Amino acid sequence: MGKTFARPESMSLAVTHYCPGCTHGIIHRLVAEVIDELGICGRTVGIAPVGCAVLAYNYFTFDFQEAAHGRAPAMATGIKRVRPDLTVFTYQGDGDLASIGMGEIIHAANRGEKFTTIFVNNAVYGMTGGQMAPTTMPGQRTTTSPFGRNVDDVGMPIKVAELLAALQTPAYIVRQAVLKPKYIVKAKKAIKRAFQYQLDRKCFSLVEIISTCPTNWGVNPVEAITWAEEKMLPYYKLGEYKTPEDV
Amino acid sequence: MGKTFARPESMSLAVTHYCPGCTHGIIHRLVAEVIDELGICGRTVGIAPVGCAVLAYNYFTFDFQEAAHGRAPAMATGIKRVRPDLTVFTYQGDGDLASIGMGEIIHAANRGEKFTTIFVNNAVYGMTGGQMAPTTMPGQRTTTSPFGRNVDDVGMPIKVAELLAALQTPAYIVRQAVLKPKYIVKAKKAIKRAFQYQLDRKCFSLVEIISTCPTNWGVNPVEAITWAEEKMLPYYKLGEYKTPEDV
Amino acid sequence: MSKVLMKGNEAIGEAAIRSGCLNYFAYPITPQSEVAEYLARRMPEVGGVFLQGESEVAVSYMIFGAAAAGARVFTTSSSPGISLMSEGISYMAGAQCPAVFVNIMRGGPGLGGILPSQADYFQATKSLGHGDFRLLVMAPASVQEAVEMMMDAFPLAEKYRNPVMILGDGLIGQMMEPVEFPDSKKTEPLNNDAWATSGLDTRKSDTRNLVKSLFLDPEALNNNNLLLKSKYEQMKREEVRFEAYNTDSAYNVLIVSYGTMSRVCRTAIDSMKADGIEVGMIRPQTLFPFPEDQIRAAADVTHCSVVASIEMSMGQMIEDIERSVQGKKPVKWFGKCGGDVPTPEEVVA
Amino acid sequence: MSKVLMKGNEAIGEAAIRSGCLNYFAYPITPQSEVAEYLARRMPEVGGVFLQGESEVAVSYMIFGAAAAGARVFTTSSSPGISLMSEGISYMAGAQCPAVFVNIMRGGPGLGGILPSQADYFQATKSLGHGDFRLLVMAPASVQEAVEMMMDAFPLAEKYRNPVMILGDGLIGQMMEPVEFPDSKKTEPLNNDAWATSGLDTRKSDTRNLVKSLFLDPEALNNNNLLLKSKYEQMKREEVRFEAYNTDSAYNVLIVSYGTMSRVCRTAIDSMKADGIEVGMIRPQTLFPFPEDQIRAAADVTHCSVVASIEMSMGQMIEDIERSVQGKKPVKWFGKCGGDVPTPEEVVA
Amino acid sequence: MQNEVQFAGFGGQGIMLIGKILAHAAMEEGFEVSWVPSYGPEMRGGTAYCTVVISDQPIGSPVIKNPRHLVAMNRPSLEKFAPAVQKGGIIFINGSLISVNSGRDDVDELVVPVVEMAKELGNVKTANIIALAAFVARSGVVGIEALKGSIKEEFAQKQKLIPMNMQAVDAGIQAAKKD
Amino acid sequence: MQNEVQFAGFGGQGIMLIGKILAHAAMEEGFEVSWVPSYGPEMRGGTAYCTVVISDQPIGSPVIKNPRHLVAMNRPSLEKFAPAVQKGGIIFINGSLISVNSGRDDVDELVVPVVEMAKELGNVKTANIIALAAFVARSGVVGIEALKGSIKEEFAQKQKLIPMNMQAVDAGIQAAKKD
Amino acid sequence: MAYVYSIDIEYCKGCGLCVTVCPKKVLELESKVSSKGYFPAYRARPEDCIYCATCCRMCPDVAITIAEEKAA
Amino acid sequence: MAYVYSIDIEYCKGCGLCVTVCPKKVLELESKVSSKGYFPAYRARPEDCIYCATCCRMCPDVAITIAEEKAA
Ligand SMILES: Cc1ncc(C[n+]2csc(CCOP(=O)(O)OP(=O)(O)O)c2C)c(N)n1
Ligand SMILES: Cc1ncc(C[n+]2csc(CCOP(=O)(O)OP(=O)(O)O)c2C)c(N)n1
Ligand code: SF4
Ligand code: SF4
Ligand code: SF4
Ligand code: SF4
Ligand code: SF4
Ligand code: SF4
Ligand SMILES: [Mg+2]
Ligand SMILES: [Mg+2]
Repeated sequence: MGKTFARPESMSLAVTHYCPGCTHGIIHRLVAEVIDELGICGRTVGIAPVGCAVLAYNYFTFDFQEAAHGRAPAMATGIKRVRPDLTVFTYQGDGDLASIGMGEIIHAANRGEKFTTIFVNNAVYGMTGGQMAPTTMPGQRTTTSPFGRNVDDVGMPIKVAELLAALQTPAYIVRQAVLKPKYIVKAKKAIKRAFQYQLDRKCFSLVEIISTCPTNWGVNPVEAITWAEEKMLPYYKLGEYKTPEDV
Repeated sequence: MGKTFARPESMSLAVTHYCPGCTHGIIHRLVAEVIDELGICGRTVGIAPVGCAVLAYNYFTFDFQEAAHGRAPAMATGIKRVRPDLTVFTYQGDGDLASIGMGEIIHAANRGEKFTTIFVNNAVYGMTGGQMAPTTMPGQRTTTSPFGRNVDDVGMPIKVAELLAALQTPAYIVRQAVLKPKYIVKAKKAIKRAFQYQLDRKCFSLVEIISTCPTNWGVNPVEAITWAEEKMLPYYKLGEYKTPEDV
Repeated sequence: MSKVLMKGNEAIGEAAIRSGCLNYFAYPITPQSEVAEYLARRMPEVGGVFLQGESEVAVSYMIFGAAAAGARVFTTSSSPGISLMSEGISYMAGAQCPAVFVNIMRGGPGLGGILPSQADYFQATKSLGHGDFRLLVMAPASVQEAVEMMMDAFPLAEKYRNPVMILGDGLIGQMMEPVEFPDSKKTEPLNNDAWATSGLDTRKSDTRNLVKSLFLDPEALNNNNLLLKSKYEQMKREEVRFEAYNTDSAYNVLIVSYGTMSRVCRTAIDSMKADGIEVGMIRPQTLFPFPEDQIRAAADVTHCSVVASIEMSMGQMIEDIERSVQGKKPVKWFGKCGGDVPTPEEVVA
Repeated sequence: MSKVLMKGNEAIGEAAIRSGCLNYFAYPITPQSEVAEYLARRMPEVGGVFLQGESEVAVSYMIFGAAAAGARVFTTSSSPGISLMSEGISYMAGAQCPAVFVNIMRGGPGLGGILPSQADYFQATKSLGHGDFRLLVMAPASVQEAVEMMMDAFPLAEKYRNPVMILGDGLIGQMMEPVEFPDSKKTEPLNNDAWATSGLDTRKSDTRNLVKSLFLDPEALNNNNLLLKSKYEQMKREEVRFEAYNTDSAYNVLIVSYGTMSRVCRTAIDSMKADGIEVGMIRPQTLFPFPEDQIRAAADVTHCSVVASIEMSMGQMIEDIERSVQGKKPVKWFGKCGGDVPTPEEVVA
Repeated sequence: MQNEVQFAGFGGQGIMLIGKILAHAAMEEGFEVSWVPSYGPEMRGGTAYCTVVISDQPIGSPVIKNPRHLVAMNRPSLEKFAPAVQKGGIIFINGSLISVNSGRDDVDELVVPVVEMAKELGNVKTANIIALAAFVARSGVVGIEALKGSIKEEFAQKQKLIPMNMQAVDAGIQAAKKD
Repeated sequence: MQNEVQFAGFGGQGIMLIGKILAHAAMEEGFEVSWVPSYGPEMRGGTAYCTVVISDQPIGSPVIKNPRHLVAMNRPSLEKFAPAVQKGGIIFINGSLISVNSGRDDVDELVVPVVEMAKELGNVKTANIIALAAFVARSGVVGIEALKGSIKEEFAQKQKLIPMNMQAVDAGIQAAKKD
Repeated sequence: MAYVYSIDIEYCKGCGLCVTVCPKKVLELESKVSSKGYFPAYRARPEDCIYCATCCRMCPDVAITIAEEKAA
Repeated sequence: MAYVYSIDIEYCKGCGLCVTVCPKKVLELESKVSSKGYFPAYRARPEDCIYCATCCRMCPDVAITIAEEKAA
């Protein structure tokens, strides 16, 4: 029994600027598929981060805003407050969301802003050339941790999903991955559920996605997948951390 | 069996600018007592926040810096990194630490910076005239939540101790109160332990202290104590949330 | 409409509502927190949006997001808070988003003091953030003028698709004076289908809209900057506002002063006139665009021998006056910058 | 010492170390991230401090804390990151704390582009934050000059107890050129026992030190501002630096240009000279204090008929030139602001 | 003609409110007015000052160094502001808390024990209104009717308090006559 | 005398490195040099350019619109930069990836199949060094000894690679002679 | 051992917190306002005082001290 | 049902992820570089392909599509 497969309509025809094997592309496609399936392309506003996905707007067909580094959740708040009828999502990297943008994501989540965040955790600052991120693994070498992340000096990697789940306001918080088709299927389900909560005006929703950056990890795309599975998944456990029904 | 009681040496002779019955004064005294007992007055640097405690430096006898609103943890990081031999503490209100300064406190805690934070939670912005804080209780009226904090609109109060305890880096995180002598005794023990961890170069330490703001709560000092005990303590549970030995 | 006695901060909040702006995001800071406190009550009454953001940085991006989605929106803050908005304001100017920012200035630098000041003149007029851009800056001298400038600010922001700033000192916010809200200044937002990210479904155009300030191609960035420059040139041609006082006399001294300070100068001018000394004044109502030509002309008359910049700062506007006067007359500075407003007596001296 | 070929960003990092500054806090941003990458390796070798902060806002306060505790310290960033530091820089100026801030400018406003630009001139020279204060701003035109200015920056910051800024464009950071690190520029930090919060035990004085910028009493705040003003006046007297090029010719046009742009102008001047056209140039090496008198003098000679401000911005330095020239000669602007550096050919045209 | 009145006391005495009521009354009488508070950390320290400027011309400087009149509700305020009052002005002194006088012989001094009077009326909180009424009666900066109208408007949400405050006004007027 | 060399290709071809080696060699010969990279998002897009300016005078503009020489390592680069090269300059073409020529008859065109040659030497990664050596041999912008010295210094941390790279230099020199 | 108990009127702001925590109900607030505008605390029943220092611990203004009486 | 499988050379960046996930080992990378500098993927053994779309799901560049063959 075969299957057909086509580019989702919410996705533009542009060739992405991402490096070969970079999983940003997979995540883009999942978002577009979900938006198509929910039929909300005409009332969606995406927010591009500052990071490798800074040009994300080139790859979708709906309205987009471009945030400053880390501030996408504040922009999304601004939109949703004045236009609750729009569907809004932020697309953010780990440097963007977990470093400079920590205050904004925590407060948006805590206020229960009714937007969705797609959080791409690739354990590094991709765009600027591979500096250490708050999510960089212990011992991982980056351009600003050339001897490997020293947890005695700069602490442990931040588990964003767990951290946000520790807030009291109801929310949908989940971590998935796009390292293999089996994960990709689950990631898509999580994204869809996240958007659905938004459409139901229920709660803030965030999907953390374990991702790769072959270029800055200094490995090829296939090795990157292996590294992420072996090193990241045991620390960043996949699964739902919170649902609004929990509380 | 009587006891003697005198003003601690690390405390200056100045009359504070705090309102009658404001518990900031009690917390100041506890900090000064601990510093006296540890004999570290000569190598301590305090950091005053922007909030009612902005003039805290007037009430101590050791070196002090004044931070911008919310940024005390970054300043403390700067000092400790260049002068690890100094004992550094930040003294911050809930607007300061949990609203504008959320990013800074999370990252300092997560890096495991070896300083101590005294976090005064009085459920309101005292200094600026009683606006809503992230810690304001559900239904609590403030000048910017004149109909009471609506949790459907702005979310639940942030439990800072629990949130920071959700990070992976070892730390000492505790919540106490200064509402009655019995709490005050425990609060002092917690403060002393927090400084001791710093002196041992062990970890970041934070003592959250449930406090009052009679002026902006619109009640007298005695009523304020009762309100805090009845309304805040059930939500902000006292106790140790994390010790470095935990991990 | 009859007059009501209102505090400047409250009047500013009400003026926004009366001019059709029902969206407000802000973070508390003295001496302007009353705007938020007022709107926390008022916005629910008129079905508007009131949200206290977690910081001024966040607020600037809430404003950006809301404006980019096509809403009329404004915020208020004071000096340190405005500094924190500087990245966001630069982004909005680059992305051509209209909004109104009110700065009720306090003493600086740093934490400074909370009393009135005019020390953010440079920041407001030259560089509220990185890159080549300008704000249209209006400086009210009374509560009534604050109201009128607020009501004008929204259509101006939309005309230029550029942030507009109302620059007042602490007194403008704290003082109570009688005010009227002219119905004639109520306006409808301009149609923004062509650029706002309002969702494809809810507007006529069927091309998607993109609000951004990134132009990786140097040619494109240069073009964006030229476009911005042309807007600022247009402002210089069309939006200069000023008031002249006692300039029909044979003044020996020309004062340039704005905001509350200019009222003090007016009293001083009156009292000097009583003593037989003639002093003229140009009061810029827009600080950018600056009334350069008017000041040059007023300085260039023969009976004028010196121009005085009177500011509650250590000398900022004086640089624009020097540029305007082009060496034709000496330019002197008088000011104070601690929160005390210089008194007419000091100005005279 | 022999020359080494180094990238500007790395040379800046090394220059700091060679001048005795072993403390660095920063947040990555193109086009200056190599400073951090270089120092992440180098600081451990020399026993110094390297820390990547969580944001530029936080970094500015790490710098503040470290400087206030008496350490030599610096950071590097680029335009949007510098905007985020503006509150902190204002605090440091108000509290009189020395430190060095390097801005390797990129295109703006907003996210802009990452290519070279000089569009943060106003921000650096007029108002990096709220309130009355200034930075001492130096603008290198080569990697070697960046090194030398870096090494001078620390003692200057300490002399004035004021932040110093090195303002370079993206090329200064990205370019490789041969450099030497003059041993003679290595300095010892000034004794700061009188004010730094270094802990009572570790210094001679037995009064405690307090670093703050809050002055609730208007008189005290005014005095602090007068003190700051007097420092800036002293800078104007003692620290102006500039370079004149071809000003001994009978130039018809006087160019004012700085940084990389001035090198392009030099090539253009040479090529025009070959064609028999004489053009002179003043290159400000300090942007604040600005070489006002020197430019006025150079413009005032009879053979000079026009002054040209040549900038990679939409016209910012031109305002300081206009002020300096005092209407004696017309002042024109030529510039580009997208990331492309104008070529000598374009300058000639 | 311009009148400036400096009100001063400590927090909780209702200083800002009586300044506002006066400004409002003057506005209703068709004058230009400015009410300028002191604000800031003094709040916490406990002092409260405001200045009301009333004029038949657009008001120039709202910042007044030498006010025409002073209403001093506590001693530090009297000591701080009395020397600045213009010759011929009125200095109102809250006799309940201030046992000294202004030391000026070129002004019209009016001492009223407003706290005791307010207690007699049954509500200590009306002391400020008594003071204002006494000052207004003596100075005539606004008419009594305008004053009463303005007080009524101020308490429009708390109708119950109006009669008590009207009594306070009358008491103030009487006191001004007596002194 | 001033020489400007534009190097261009895609990321991973070692473009930046050979520019740097040339600049270094020139510096060691006592020249003034500037090495100017293109940087930015092209990185991700895959292009890599740099310009080296070598002069016996302090270098004015490091930004060069019409370079004297071009080393083009892929076709888009050749197309982009060839028209700008000064008359009489050298255009080096990586013959392994570029099947066309510059279309200029006023320059000295040098086509070398560096990838195949590198493969022959046993390490595809030396293609860039072959190209550089060939260009240097043909242009004489620096001496061969300085070039070799500079390469040795570049690989100082990876001594093992030096012999291979020296062979690459020789191969490049040979190729420059042949073409 | 004899103790000297004192409430410093310069510091006391009359908040009343000491009054509520005293286990022996020793303390009360003055009924007359001080020059600072406060109604300070005083020991209404000093004879009941057990010098437990509970009041001291609670006082936000460190207005209360207890010292050992010095032998004269 | 018949399917049309195609890998668009304009999109494929030769990352090889599709190759590793194909359950039938159908895919390989070209050995010749494209004009874009990549070695694109192709179906080395199309006959083994079961049109499961696993490769499509994995491809970061949406280079692979599978369509139903249209009746001619
Ligand atoms: C205020 C500011 N600081 C820094 C930068 C530079 N910057 C751009 S992207 C980036 C990091 C992006 O990393 P991440 O968010 O993890 O995204 P990725 O590229 O890995 O997808 C940084 C630091 C900036 N543009 N603005
Ligand atoms: C950047 C900036 N934003 C806002 C303010 C104004 N401000 C001063 S104190 C304060 C809130 C203080 O509340 P909190 O931290 O809870 O301290 P408390 O006064 O309650 O002790 C605010 C918003 C400021 N000084 N700086
Ligand atoms: S640098 Fe990393 S995250 Fe960015 S496009 Fe390349 S692989 Fe993806
Ligand atoms: S306002 Fe509140 S927190 Fe501030 S001093 Fe008064 S009681 Fe204390
Ligand atoms: S607790 Fe202290 S300040 Fe309060 S009433 Fe008692 S002695 Fe006075
Ligand atoms: S010492 Fe104890 S008994 Fe005496 S007044 Fe204080 S609390 Fe009461
Ligand atoms: S459709 Fe399935 S079998 Fe066919 S190539 Fe793709 S993964 Fe392999
Ligand atoms: S996964 Fe896509 S881009 Fe990668 S090799 Fe396969 S078809 Fe090409
Ligand atoms: Mg990342
Ligand atoms: Mg608080």
